[in-house]
Amino acid sequence: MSETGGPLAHQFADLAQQREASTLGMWTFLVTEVMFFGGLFAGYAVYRHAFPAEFMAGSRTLDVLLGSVNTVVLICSSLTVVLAVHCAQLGQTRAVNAWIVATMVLGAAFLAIKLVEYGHKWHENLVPGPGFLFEGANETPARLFFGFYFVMTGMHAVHMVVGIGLWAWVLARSMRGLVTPEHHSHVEIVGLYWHFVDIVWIFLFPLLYLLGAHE
Amino acid sequence: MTSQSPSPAPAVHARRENYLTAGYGVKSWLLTTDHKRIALLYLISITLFFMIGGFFAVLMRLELITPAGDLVKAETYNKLFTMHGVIMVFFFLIPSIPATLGNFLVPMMIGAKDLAFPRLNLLSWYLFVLGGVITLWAVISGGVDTGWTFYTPYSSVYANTHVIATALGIFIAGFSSILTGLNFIVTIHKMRAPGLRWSRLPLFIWAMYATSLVITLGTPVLAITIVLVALERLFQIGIFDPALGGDPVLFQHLFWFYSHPAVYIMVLPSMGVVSEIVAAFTRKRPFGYGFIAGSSLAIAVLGFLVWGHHMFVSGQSVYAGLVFSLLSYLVAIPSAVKVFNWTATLYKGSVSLQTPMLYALGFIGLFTIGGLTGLFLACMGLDVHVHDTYFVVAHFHYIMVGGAVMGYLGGIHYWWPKISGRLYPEFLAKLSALILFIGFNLTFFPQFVLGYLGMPRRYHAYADEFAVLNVMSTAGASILGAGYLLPLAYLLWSLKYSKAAEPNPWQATGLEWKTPSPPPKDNFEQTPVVTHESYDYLEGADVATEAQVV
Amino acid sequence: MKEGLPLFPDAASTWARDVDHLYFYLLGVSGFFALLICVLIVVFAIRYRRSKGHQAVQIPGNLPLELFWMGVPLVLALSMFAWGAKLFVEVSNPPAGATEIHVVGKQWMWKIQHRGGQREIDELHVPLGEPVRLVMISQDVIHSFFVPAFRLKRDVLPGRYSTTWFQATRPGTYHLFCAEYCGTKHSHMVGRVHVLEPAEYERWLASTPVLEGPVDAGHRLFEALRCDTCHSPTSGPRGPDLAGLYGRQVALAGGGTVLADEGYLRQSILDPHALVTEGFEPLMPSYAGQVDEDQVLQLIAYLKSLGAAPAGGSRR
Amino acid sequence: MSSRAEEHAVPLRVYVVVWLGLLVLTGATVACAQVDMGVLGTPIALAIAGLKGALVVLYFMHVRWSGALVWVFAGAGLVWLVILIGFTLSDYLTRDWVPVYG
Ligand code: HEA
Ligand code: HEA
Ligand code: HEC
Ligand code: CUA
Ligand SMILES: [Cu+2]
Repeated sequence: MSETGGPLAHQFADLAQQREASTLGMWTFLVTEVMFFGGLFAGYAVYRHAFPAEFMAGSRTLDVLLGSVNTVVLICSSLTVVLAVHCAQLGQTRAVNAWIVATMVLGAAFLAIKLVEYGHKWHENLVPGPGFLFEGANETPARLFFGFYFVMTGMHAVHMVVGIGLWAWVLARSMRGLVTPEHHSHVEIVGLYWHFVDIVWIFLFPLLYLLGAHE
Repeated sequence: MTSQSPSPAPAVHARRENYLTAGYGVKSWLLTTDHKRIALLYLISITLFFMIGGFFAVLMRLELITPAGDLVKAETYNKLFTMHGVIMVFFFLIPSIPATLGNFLVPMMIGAKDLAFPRLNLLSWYLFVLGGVITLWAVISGGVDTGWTFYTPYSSVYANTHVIATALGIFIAGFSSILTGLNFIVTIHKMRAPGLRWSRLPLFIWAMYATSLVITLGTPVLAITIVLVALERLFQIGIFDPALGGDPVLFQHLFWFYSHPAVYIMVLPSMGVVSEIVAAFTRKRPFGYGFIAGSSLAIAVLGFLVWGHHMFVSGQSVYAGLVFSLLSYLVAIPSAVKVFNWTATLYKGSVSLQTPMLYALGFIGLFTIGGLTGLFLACMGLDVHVHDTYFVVAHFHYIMVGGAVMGYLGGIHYWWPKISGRLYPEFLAKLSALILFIGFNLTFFPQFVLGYLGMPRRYHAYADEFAVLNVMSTAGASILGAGYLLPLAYLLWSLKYSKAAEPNPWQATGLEWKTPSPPPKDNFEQTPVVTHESYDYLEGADVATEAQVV
Repeated sequence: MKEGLPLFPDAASTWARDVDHLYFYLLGVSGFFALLICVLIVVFAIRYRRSKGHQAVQIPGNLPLELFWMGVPLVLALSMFAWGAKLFVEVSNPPAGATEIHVVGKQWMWKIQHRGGQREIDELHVPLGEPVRLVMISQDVIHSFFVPAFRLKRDVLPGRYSTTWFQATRPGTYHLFCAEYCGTKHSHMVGRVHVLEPAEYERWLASTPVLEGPVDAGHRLFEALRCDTCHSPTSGPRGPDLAGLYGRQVALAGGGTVLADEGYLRQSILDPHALVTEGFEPLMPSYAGQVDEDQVLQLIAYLKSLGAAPAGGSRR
Repeated sequence: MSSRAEEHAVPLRVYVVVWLGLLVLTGATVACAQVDMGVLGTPIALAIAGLKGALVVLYFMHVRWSGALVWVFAGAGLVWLVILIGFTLSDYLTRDWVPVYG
């Protein structure tokens, strides 16, 4: 929400009103995000119900280890985010910067691991499209599983990229000394966004990776 | 609402600085963050889209004069109704009232200087324009022929027209719409003037709030659905393609999850406008204020539970159909509440039939007919017959053109003095309202008959026995088209030649009437403090002299 | 089919009559409310028009009145729901023993096959007074089978059978439309339904040349595709016995059962691994791509004809 | 609103405990997945995910210390998600219910 620009924008009566407005704005935005991913989860539920075996088989090809590592990475990045917010409340600008950088590094690590996984799937011909090949279970429904895998994790990754960009913007402001105990709502609202993206992954992980882990 | 702010400036002050004169030049408009200027930017853009959509409608009606498909080719006709539907829905009616009157009035009615996020508001307009330009590019470079509903697998596999470009345009416009809704929600929650409790809010604000809820909760699902169709076209994922194991009916679920609530995005704002107009032109507090306000929220919430009524014969399970049908009937009740309360407001009022009121009464009548025919469609046994016939076409034009567009025009007339600082010519305005009413009914009433006779929609050529009714419909459409050109002409004319408007030409209540016409840049000289409920038309208060209004 | 200015469609099926009654009920109720609102508006607007010395009376509201005008429409609405739902459930459940006709929709024609093997395109001959059940599928996009005189409509989906039924009550020729937009020539995907007296219908059946009935065609396919290597009394335990399969509950390998209807048979042929029968290995190859929808329907007709007889032997 | 969350300075300890909890739950869900629990597998995985999500929402996103409005908004997201998925599934789960006569 770029509206938190100057200390007090003209349309607001005071800083408290401004801060409340931007927080509520972000929450509203997150609700729209819930519904955006909700469409994918609904589709997933329908086909998971229709083709349990193939979804299981598709899930088995995913790398549980990399997935788990990524889950941990994201959870850690959520911790660095709350620490950044915490330090912002206390006015410790340098610590804020450090935690933001840490968050961005963790985010980048997540994306890097994701890319490695995508690379594997590409080599295994598991990317839906003309070259798709799947042994072991019915190919057609299995393709659906990979369709969901790529679209869901892909949309999630796009959100991560946006999040990293937002952190870069917050970092730039913070370095210019614009993050103060009185006025740090952009740290907070970008934080809210980041946590949301984390939660999406918390659900994607079991639904995609852990389905077939026991076999 | 009475406010303790200084008494309104007298009309002589119309010459002094206002939002229109606060800056000149293209840049002062294209980079403005003033909600009132953004409202005007939207007004111009959507009028343009309405003309384009209307132009396609005229071509369709011309084709349908004769049963044979002789004027345009089938391919062309299919593109015409698709682009007509896409443009009218996504680029005209959904943004219509929220982005123009809503943008202009929401801050003013709640005593705020602007929306909570003015730059986001401007961004929303740019997104709208970008989405519109992409869609228009698709139209010009060959068009798209899937119907506005984009049913799969036709749209995802078989159509070879510009599906992806159109989808992208709608996707972007969707974000514009989400940003507007988000802005309104936050503004209404956080920016109300001191003393303006929820129970004192104007009904228009209630309607905008309900609309915004629907926008923010529904539009994202449309966005992801469109993305899936595009991905399906690009990568053959198979989610909606039966040849690849997918289910085309899933697309319909996701599409209607948004698009049924979207019909309430289109009509709720008009309902808000009508509530304001009916109060002002009867000089009465609306009968059952709480019920009208609450029914807006009820419609917004219940509206999300009925989408399957578009899919009774689609292969959806009978049991799901039963649930959706039942819930569709429940959502009719809050609409009924509104209609009855408006009518009751007229009772013992001081009714003045000026142009905005004519539109409002027109809305009530036509919306009632449109809504009642919705009951036919929600009835499973009947829908088997009338589904995808002209009965449906007539139903939604009655609500969207007879209802929503009439409400929009009523609102434009009602607030025109506030927006432009000028009065519109009353006689011409009444005349064109009458022309529109007649033209409208002549266009769309025969379509109910056609529908029950069994004429399917989206037909470029049809059986001979439908000819006479189609000719009537086309005749009506010509009257309707001409009727739309009139307001365009005289409203533009009034900008230069008409009398300057006073702050409160209708003697209405509401904060927007307490500030000069046109309002100053920050809306109010001083933040108003509200001490009364809205619509305190006191009994015995001086009755407006109609002579004041030309 | 008439000329001029018809205002009401022919009614030529049992269900059409039912739908029309419901329609009149809704017309009555909505006519009443539309009139009520319009009359009240006009009367109030005139009676209480603004004039000197006349003032508005402020009435904030009236709770009993609000409840009244929520309650009455609610009751009426529920009655509409119940009536409509009842009819819909009826049209969703064909009576046993209905004559079965196969319909394949494709851009942009209706292909019809009768039980005796008679085929037609964009024409459908049906007997008067006998229930007819349609089993429909599309080869490409979604179409919708619509006969206004029967008040009957049902989407025809790719990849899945949809069924509906009717019983004609008046001889004549009626429109058949495609009601779901399906591409360029959607408006030309039209045809005619001929309702014939039973005797005449028999004549029509007899006089229409039949190359091969669907059961025989299916039998031929069954052998040509070598289905019998696994599905015959002599093939041993490789594949399940298909005799008497139709209409039975089949136990699945993954647990649970499924009704062996047309949709299940179709899936077993095109996508055999989706639902594997208990006690068997998923050995069966998919025949997707080798048979078109017409042929799948023929195979199914053959499988249905097997009844309780041993697989491989035609009953006819 | 979050303003209240600031007034209410959350001790760092809380964050660290929640973080540890999330890690433990991640381990738990991976561990559970190694065992075949039949139909219960997915509900258990979803329950753990829900718990983790709730921890993030309540503590990291400060909803625990926020006003009613934020609760309502977060709740609305959840309710509408249930509507979307629930009503869609209501079609798919009941499609086989209609008996087909031959
Ligand atoms: C603004 C737009 C708008 C609005 C408000 C509505 C409102 C309603 N609509 Fe409509 N509808 C559309 C726009 C709209 N619709 C569009 C665009 C389509 C077609 C889409 C496409 O396929 O392209 C459509 C299609 C559509 C269908 C699917 C038809 C089909 O394809 O087969 C159905 C089925 O149930 C339906 C029902 C209803 C109902 C029950 C209402 C209710 O909300 C109406 C409630 C109002 C009243 C009932 C009137 C006031 C009440 C009284 C005066 C009291 C008396 C009342 C009783 C006795 C109950 N609509
Ligand atoms: C907001 C929504 C909206 C609006 C305002 C309109 C307005 C009109 N619509 Fe539209 N319509 C839809 C939404 C809307 N429609 C939708 C969603 C569909 C379904 C599409 C689909 O199936 O996918 C549809 C489909 C549709 C059909 C069915 C096509 C088919 O199924 O084959 C028809 C047919 O008559 C029609 C007619 C009209 C007419 C005559 C108007 C008139 O009110 C328009 C009048 C406006 C003007 C005429 C423009 C102003 C004047 C000029 C530009 C000057 C030139 C004109 C003259 C000189 C006469 N519409
Ligand atoms: C290689 C052997 C093989 C061939 C060839 C074969 N099938 Fe099968 N079929 C099987 C097996 C094994 C099963 C049981 C496992 C399953 O359901 O997939 C089966 C199951 C079926 C079923 C479901 C039966 C039930 O009890 O649920 C049908 C119907 C069927 N086959 C029809 C056909 C038809 C029609 C053909 C030819 C076009 C065919 N099969 C060719 C091996 C075969
Ligand atoms: Cu087939 Cu329309
Ligand atoms: Cu609807």
